[in-house]
Order: sequence, then C-alpha cells, then structure tokens
Amino acid sequence: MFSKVLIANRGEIALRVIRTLREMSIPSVAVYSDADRAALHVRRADEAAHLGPAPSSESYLNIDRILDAALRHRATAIHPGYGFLSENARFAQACADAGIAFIGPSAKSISMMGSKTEARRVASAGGAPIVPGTLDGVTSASEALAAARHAGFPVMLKAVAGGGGKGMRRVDREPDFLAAFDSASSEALRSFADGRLYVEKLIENARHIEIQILGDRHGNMVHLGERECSVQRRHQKVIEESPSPLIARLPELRARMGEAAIRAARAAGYYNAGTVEFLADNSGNFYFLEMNTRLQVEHPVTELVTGLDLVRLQLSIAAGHPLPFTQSDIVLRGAALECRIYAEDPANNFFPSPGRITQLAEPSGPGVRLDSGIYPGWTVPLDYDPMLAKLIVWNDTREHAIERMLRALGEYQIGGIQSNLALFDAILRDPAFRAGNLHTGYLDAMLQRTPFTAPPPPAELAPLAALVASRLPNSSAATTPPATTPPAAPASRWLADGRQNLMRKERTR
Amino acid sequence: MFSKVLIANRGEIALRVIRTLREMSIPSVAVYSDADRAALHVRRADEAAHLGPAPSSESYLNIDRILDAALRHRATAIHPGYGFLSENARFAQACADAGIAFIGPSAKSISMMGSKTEARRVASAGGAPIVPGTLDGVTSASEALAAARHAGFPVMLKAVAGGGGKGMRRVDREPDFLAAFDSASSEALRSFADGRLYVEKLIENARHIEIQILGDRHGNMVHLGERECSVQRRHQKVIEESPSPLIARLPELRARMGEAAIRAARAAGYYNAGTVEFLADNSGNFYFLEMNTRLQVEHPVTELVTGLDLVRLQLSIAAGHPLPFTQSDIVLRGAALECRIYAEDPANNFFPSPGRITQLAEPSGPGVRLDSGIYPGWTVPLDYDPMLAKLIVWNDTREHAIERMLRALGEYQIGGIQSNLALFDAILRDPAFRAGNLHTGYLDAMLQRTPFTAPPPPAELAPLAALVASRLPNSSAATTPPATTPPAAPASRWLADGRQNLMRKERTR
Amino acid sequence: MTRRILINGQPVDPHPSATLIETEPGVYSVLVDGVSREARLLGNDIFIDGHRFTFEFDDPRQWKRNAGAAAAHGRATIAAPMPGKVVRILAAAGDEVAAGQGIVVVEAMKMQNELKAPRAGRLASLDCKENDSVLAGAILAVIE
Amino acid sequence: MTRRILINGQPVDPHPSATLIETEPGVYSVLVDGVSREARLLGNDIFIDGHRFTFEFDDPRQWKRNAGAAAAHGRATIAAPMPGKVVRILAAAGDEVAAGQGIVVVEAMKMQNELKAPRAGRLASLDCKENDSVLAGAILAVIE
Repeated sequence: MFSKVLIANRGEIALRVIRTLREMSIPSVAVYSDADRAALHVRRADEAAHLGPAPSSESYLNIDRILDAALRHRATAIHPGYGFLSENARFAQACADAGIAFIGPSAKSISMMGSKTEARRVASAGGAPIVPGTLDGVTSASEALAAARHAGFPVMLKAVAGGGGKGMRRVDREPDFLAAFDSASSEALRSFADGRLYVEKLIENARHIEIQILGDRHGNMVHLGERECSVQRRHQKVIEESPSPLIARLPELRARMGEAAIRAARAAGYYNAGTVEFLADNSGNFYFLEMNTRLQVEHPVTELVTGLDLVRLQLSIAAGHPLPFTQSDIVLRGAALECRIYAEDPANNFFPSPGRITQLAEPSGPGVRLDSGIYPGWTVPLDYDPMLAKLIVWNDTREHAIERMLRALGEYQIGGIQSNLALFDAILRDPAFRAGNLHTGYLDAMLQRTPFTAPPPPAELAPLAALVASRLPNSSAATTPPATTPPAAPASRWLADGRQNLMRKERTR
Repeated sequence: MFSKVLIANRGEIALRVIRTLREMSIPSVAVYSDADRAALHVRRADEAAHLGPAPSSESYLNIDRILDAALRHRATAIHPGYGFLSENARFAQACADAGIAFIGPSAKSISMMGSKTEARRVASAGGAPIVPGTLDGVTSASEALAAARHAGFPVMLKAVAGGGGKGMRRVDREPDFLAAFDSASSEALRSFADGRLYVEKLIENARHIEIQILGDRHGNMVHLGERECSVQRRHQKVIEESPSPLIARLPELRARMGEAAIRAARAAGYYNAGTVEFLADNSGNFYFLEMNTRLQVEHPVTELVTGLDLVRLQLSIAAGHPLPFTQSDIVLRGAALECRIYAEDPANNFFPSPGRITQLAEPSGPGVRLDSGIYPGWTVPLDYDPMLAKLIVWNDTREHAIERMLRALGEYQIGGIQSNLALFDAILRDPAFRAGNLHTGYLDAMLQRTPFTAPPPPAELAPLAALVASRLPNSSAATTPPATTPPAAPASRWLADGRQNLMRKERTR
Repeated sequence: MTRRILINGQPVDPHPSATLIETEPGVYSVLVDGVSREARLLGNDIFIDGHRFTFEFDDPRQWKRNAGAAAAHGRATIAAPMPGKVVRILAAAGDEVAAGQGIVVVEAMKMQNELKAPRAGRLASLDCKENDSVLAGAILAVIE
Repeated sequence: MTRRILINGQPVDPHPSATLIETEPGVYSVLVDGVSREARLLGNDIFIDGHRFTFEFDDPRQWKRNAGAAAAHGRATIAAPMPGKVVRILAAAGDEVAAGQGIVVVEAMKMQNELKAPRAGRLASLDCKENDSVLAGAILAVIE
C-alpha cells in the first residue's frame, strides 16, 4: 500500500479521501490555493502544500505545481477526487511519468471516455445500446442539421469534450437549430477549447440512471447497482438515490444495465471505480450516455446500500490488488438518498451566495451521513464551485429514507449565507417525487409549476420575533447598513444580504 | 399510530426517540427539570413540559408529574427511554390506568424480570441455562455463605433489585465473605430500598454477551443477534460491539443464544424490544444473567448491523402491529462499535467533570453515527449521569470498524470539561482488544497494567504552543485564578481545572 | 423602554408569556404555551421555523430609518452581488420595467445569473456594459 | 515585546517559521514544515495533537506568579471538585503522605471518588469529616 497520498482537490471530497486514508493509517497531503488556507481539508490533513493563487489554473488545475507538491512531500500516490484534474489524461500520464501512482484508470482509458463521441463508439462496439445520433463530432452546422433531421426532432446538441452541462442545448424545432448550434459550439470552445458538437435524439421524459462499476488491474470487474440522478437543474444533479424507483419496479433491469456498463468499461480497458451513465425510459429501454472515469460526487449512496468504502477500494486497486469479491458477493440493502447542499439562493434564481458562515448546526443520529467541507466562521470563497456539503441518508425503504432526509434537513441550519436547504424540503414533499415519477425535466417542471418562494410568515410567530428583538440592544440593528432595495421585495432583500456578507468578507480578508 | 408521544427521559436518548418520531411525523413532547431548560432534547422536541426541580425524584422519576404532563399535552403514548422509570412496573401500570400507551412491555413482564432472582427462575423454567447459585434472595449472611460454599469460591454477591453495579461484590475467599455481604447488602438497601442479595458462582474470564430480542403483542418474537459488552469498568459498559468476537469464532453460538433468549423472554410473556444478558466463556458455554425490559443504551450497534430502527419498531409494537418480518428476514451485515462518551477524567480516577462545554467539534463522514445530547455553550449539569453522547461506527469488518472509530475519535474535540475520549483511543489500540480477547475484567486489568496517564508532551511542539501564546494578550493568562496545586502534578491540575469550570458554572447559573 | 419594535415594517408587541433563553450565540430557545421553537438572529432578521422576520426599532431618539414604505416609492438599485463579468444587458436606460424583469446578466462562480428589477419603475440609469468586470456591491442600474 | 513565554514552566521561543491562523474562536491551524496541526486554546492551556501545554507570560512589569518550582515546596490543597458528600477519610492530620495517596472519598454524581495527595508531604490539616456535605471548591485538606 502507499506510504503517503496527496489529494489533488479541495472541499468535501478532499476530506472524504482524508478520512479513508486516516482509517488506513496512510498519511495524507492536502493542497491549497491562497483562497483555501483556512479550508477544512487543510486543517484535517496530516500535511498541506501551498499551490498558488486562487484561480484554479494556477492552483488545483496546475499539473506542474501539484506534481511538485507531491514530490516535495514524498507522496507516492495522488487521489484526484472529482472535477479539476480527475479526468485529465495528461495529468494521469504526468503522474505515471513522475513515478507517482495515479489513483484512477489509465491515461488511455480516460482519453477514450473523455471524448464523448469516442466513448459512444467504444460503448457501442462493446455492445451497450447508444442514443441514435452522430457517432462523430461535427463542426459544420449543416452536417449536424442533416443528422438531426435523420434522428428526428427534438434532439440534443452536446460538446464532444463536454461535461457539467456546458455546450449542451435542447433543440425542439428545426428553425431553432442553427442558433442553438452556434451558441453551444461557442460555449464548448470557451469551456473546453474544442467547439465540436455531436447530435443525439432526445429521449423524452428520460431518466438518468447510472451504474457504478469497479474494476481491478487483473481484469476483474463488478457493478455495484445503480443510482438514479434524474432530479437535475440546468443538467446538474440535485438529488441522487439508490435503488432507482424505476428499477424497483423493473428489477431485472439492474442486471441488464450492469452488464451493459461492464461491457462498455471493458471495451475501454478500464480499471478503478467508474460510472457508466444511461438514459432510460419507463418501459426499461436504456441508452449509453457517457462514462465518468473517476469517483462520482454521489458515490456515498452506493456506499450506503452496498456497505463498501469506494475510496478504500480505489486505493487497493491502484496498489495492484485484485478485487476482494465477485459479483455474487455484492448485496444491496435498503435505500439511500443524497442532497447536494449549495451556497445558492433557490428563491432568487439559484444565485450563488458565497460569504461567511456565521451559524452552523449539522444533522446527525441514525442513518445520517454528512460529507461536509465547511465550519462556522469559514468564508465560502468566490473562486470555486459553491457546493458546501452532501447530506446522505440510509433507511430500510425509499419512503423511510425520504422521511429521514426530511428529519435531517430540519436539523441542518446554515446561517450567514443562503443555501438550497429549503429546496430539498420542497422536492421531498412533492407527490411526484414521492411516487418516484422522475425524469431529467422533473425539477424544472416542478419549479415552473410552483415557483420556489418563501411563504408569508405566520402572523402568530411575529410576537415571538418581537420578543427576541426586545432582548437586543438598539445598536445591534444599527450595525447593518440600510438595504439598497425595499424590504417588501424578498428576492432583493436576499440579494442585499448576499452583498453585505460579501462586503464583510472583503473587510475581514 | 399514536397522535403524540411524550418522552419521559432526557439527554441523548430523548433526542434519539425525537428523531424517529419526527421521521414518523408524530409530534414529540420533551420533559425537563429546572436543570435542563437549555438541554438539547428540549430544544429539539415539538413541545416541552416542565416537571420540577433538578433532583430526579422531583422530576424524571416523578410518576405523577410525568403523567400530568402527558395529559396536559394530550400525549397518547409515553416512551421511557432507558434508566429513570423505564423498568418501573408501577409506572407502566400507571400509564395503562391513565389510558396512555406505555412504549414497553407489560407491567407484569417488568415485575418478573425486575427481580433478579425471579428472572433467574423464569429464565431457567423457560429452558435458558443460569449461573449456579441461589434461586432466591437471602437476607442472612450465613445462608448466603452456605450457598457460596456449595457453588465454590470465587462468587458474586448481587442485589435482588439490582442494576448498574450497585450492591454487587466479587468475593474470592471465604474470610472476606461476611464483610462483603454486609457492605453489598447495605448498598442495595440504600440504592433500591431492598437489601436482599443472591449468590452466583463467578464465571472466570467471562464475556458479557447479550441478545437483542423483539416481540410483538401477537406472540411473534425474533432475536437480532448479539452485542458483546465485555469492556466494562466498575460493572458499567464502556464499549459495545456486534458481532461478538467470540461468536465470530463460534458462529453456531448465535442461534443457540438467540433461542435461549427467546425462551427466557417468552416465559415472561414479553413484548417490546428487550435484551437478555448472558455470561459466556471462551468454549461457548453461556449462562443467563438478567433481562433488561427496555431499549438498551447500546441499541445502535444492533441497528447498524441489522439495518432496523428499533425505536420505530417499539412504537409499532406498542400500537399493536405485528412484527413486519420473521427470523429468517434478519440479516446481519458488517461490524459496529459504540463508545460511551462521558464527562469524566480517565487520567484522574474517572472523576466526573461536569461544567460548561466551551469548544465542540463532532465527527462525521462515512459510517459514523453520533447520538449526542450536547452543544457548545451548554453546561453539563451535576444532577444526572454524566454521559454526553454515544459514538457509533459501522464498517465491513471489525478491524475496519475499529480503524473508523479511531478516525472518528480523532475528529472529536470536547473543550471546557474533561471527557473519556482519550481512553477509547488507548483501548482500541490495545493488542488484546484488537485480537478480541475480552472478558469483563479486561479493562480493569488493562488500566492496572498501563495506568491511564497523559504521555509527556513532545518537546518539538512547545515552540508551536509558544507561537500561539505569543498571539495572545497578557490579560488572557491573568483571567484564570492561580491553581491551588502545583502545575508539576498533572492530576491535580485537572482537578483544579474541574473546579474552575464548576465555579464558572455557579456564577453563570 | 419607549422604543417600539417593528416586525416586517409593522409594530408588534413582544409575546407576553413566552419564555426565552439564548442557548448559543444568536440562537434562542422559545417555549410558548408548551410548544418548543428555535429562533435564530442573523443580522436584522430573526428566523423562526424557517420564516424570516425583519425587525427594526422605532425609537424617537434614534435616526429615523426610511427603509419601509417610503423607499418603495423612491429609488431602487441593482447591485452586483459578487465580483463577476457582465455578459448581457437585457434593458435600456429609460425603459419602463416590470418587477422581476431581468435587467443584467452577470457571470460569477462559473454561473450566469440574471439580476432582476426589485420593483416596477423606470430604468433611470444603466451603469455597466457587456464584458465589464464588476466588483461586489457595484451599482449596475437604478430604477425610479 | 519584552515578555517571555513560559511553556510548562520553561521559557520557550515561539517557532520562527510556522504559520498560524485562528480558524474558529480558540482554534488555530498551524502549518510547520508542511505538516498541518491544530492547536486549541482552553484557559491557560494550549492543546496540540492532544498534548497539553500550560503557558504563562513572564513579564517583569507584571505581578510575579509563584506557581512554578516555588509552590512545589509550599502548601498544596485538596479541594472538592464539585458539590458532594464526604463518605470516607483515609488519612489523619499530621500523617506523612505519599504523592498519589488517597486522602478523602467524596460521593458526587452517584459515584465515589477518591481525592489523592497532589504531592508527598505532611497532612497539615484535614478540614472535613465523614458525612459532611461539601460545596465545590471547598478545601478539604492541606499538605505542607
């Protein structure tokens, strides 16, 4: 096993990896940018290496600086987490060249699956069903249009080098096609320095169901069941769960999708933990979407239903050990749900809300797992993804897991910044969610139907608020500068608060 | 199901019950004494009823006041937790008489199992093996001595009405017998208003292994596997785990003990969650010890390995529902451990350390459950048992669970009062514990062998402490009154600190 | 005490019989008619059961704040909530805009965010243009 | 700054190259030679990795504290750490006692606890008797 491991990441996932390393008695090395000196992953690691200024390009995305830190700290392996360099083949290769184990697949597998069109070809060759559309990336709009006509509208335009919803557009009618192509292509060029797009037929009301796989370097591979991630906003997952309500209804689907996932991954010579994403319709048809060649944000729901520690297994695979079990040893138990907690204001168009966390109460107790990267007094930096934590629960049934999540959300209080905690409460109480009637457009439709606004405060609570206020000195009200917008407009009040938090932050830096 | 439930308890177990009630959408009523107005269970419950002054006899043990609170708040059921009135047959009967469901067994079952000699007779009649000794309580020392001679020394003297180690003595040699009898009998009289004792042969190097059972009001009963609770100090459990390392070695023992437990419980007409305690030797012989007719402190370890919510099941049974499963549905997975976190100083003879909690960092992440009743700023009252929280972990194997517990303990920081956190670190690293070589004398022997003292602080850290101090104003040192004992004696320093905390508490009350 | 307490702009008397203790800084345990509630103080807001109550003190000896009804007829500003880049302008100076109408799109934290008019009125000035980098708190537009 | 820092009674210079930030009140993140440590300030103690360092400032302008070596030869007291009842006396006034020898047993929080001599010496006075109720901080015995 490795004598020391550097984690080329930040926030909750860095902490997640540190925890398993500590359990394995392997010293951990955190890395940090100027914006993260006080971050929890730096505090909790055994060692910490400074990378550079706040921008990712000069810190968490900077291969040279990360390798330099690893060599300086004598780390013999690097865990990339998710995001940042985790799916960067050049980084995986640079680690190998420097004699440092990359805790992930081979650079070659990353390359094959990193190109979305190449991944479609590999998966298809391996025998996994793919969504009808172009097998190759195209740069000309007319070529794309021809493919779209062939597949039939509506279609999806997607970036060949894509990820995270960038360079992705839904096109319902031919007249909108050219404008959508140009806009998606330029976004893809901006985001990935690669403007090529491909066309896929849109699977209406499709569910996003993904299979977690695990392969070792000796050719053994298993799947660990599915996660349903259909609750999305702007192509970003919001709630994930296992089992999928669809597969609970069609149980034989799990083995079929699991085998398709393994075929796709095998075709790429894959080892490490990985995720094969599918679109599925309610009849049980499913189509390969893409493969993520890294640990997934939502891996804890699989950990809770399988009882496995995926990070421990990643380390074991990277150290060359064979998988300690076969497919028949994998037993799924109960139901798990994950909520991604973001510093954003759902009542105000999900505006990011960085700033200082002034109060924090975290949920705990039976069946609750919190993978968090924050603490009271910490200032959420502007510079990175505003995810604060993941709240994951387990219980014997989906219904009980939902009840447990609602209980845990009720215990969770984040003060000083806006968070999306209240959004989850709304989703988890929505009858369509409770019934498991999900598709990737579910959340947008729900928010359209019932816009997320704070209900008017009950009048009988106002005298209690007045009682609290009556205990305060006059000065506590005077410390806050007057708002620039009238208090009658709640959205703007929240905006104003966000700004005040930011200004406080600027002063204290 | 019940429309509202009152919890006749305090601290972490009250919170534990509130959590399941919230998941079931049942409003909860907390009760509190003058000492507990600010306690977490009061803050987290939907409703709260004041009982009376701090002494338990005027609050948590006062049947009339608790029933009055239940009626006032229109609670239709009462959960007794553990301790306090949970094994009081008169309370169970008073609930029934007041038309309030008692979430526990019948008053009759409590009575039968509440008398330790009666319990021995019932269990023996049901077919469970019992420790050789007297079947009846005796008041005369000579009668007891005759029984001791018959069983053979060493023997245990135990209070008929006993519990919590009160009125219990080990007697190794006949010459010590009479003094031990007098002292145990007078302690039993003081503690339980019943001085009767009984004699049991001492099972040398015995393990404490208990079986969790669950029975409904329709005659269905299952066991949920075992917990090993051999790590004890002064007859108080310190660490509990499931599976037992002994049963991991002798797997057929689980079914045999489970069946014996069910036989004993059936003989008492038992329903509700309950625990049958056994002594076991390393060859797999086991003897009925006693039955606890309530939820056990250590129930979470069983919840983690079985995936069941015992409080939810208790409510379901009390509402008259049949068990939703049979014995063959019970599957045990992985390994769970629990550490009981106390406000006490292991480096100073485990002296209780109530006071104000000034800093608190709680563990979280994969496989960690914290059932806690404290928060930063709260003052641990003098008036009750000094248990602060229970830290419970799960992992796929015992070895991995131990590693996870060590990781979680490393994240746990309680400042302002002394706690026994460091003790667990020492036990969990002890080779005998790691090997699973446990018996009820294990911890006393370990503490004898390696007295629990703080190691000398490493010299290379002193300049870091000086760096922290250099940032502080002079006044921060001057605020603390000079210690009454020299700093050279660490034990006394801790005493002094405890006193200062207490004095601060007295001032702020 | 002569000061009056305004909750969401309206004078409200403190509850006469509820009991209150501060358990953690800014966190209060309130018991009222046997019900247990938690109140959290954050800036000028008190949150109870997730509901926001904005409080002010109406004290004749104090500077009279005009944040209430008066301001609704005065100027409203749209400020950048964080450093970012202006990527789109959706209205022109002089336009009549509706409450909630998008005015400026700012990209920050890798997300595009539409800043909306806090109320209806005339867009008196537009103080930014596309591709401008803006600092937190910068006034981007004024509505009269 | 002329003040010297004493750690566990010995003068120690602050680490010259470690960096330190206060992350939460009384909690410090310390980076030293690439190693990440946490320091916690509790009263007059600083805890680092579970080790306790007691600090003092040795400032000539300040009242000179004599808690160090001087006190070891002076009086030591045994005080009740909490309210409770004296259930047993294990030594008599005038006895020579060893460090760690039990002197008084106090029952509090349902537990009997033996209070031990903090150092060797003569039991100069015994200020309690069996069945006494004692308050927190009450001096129960003095060793000289």
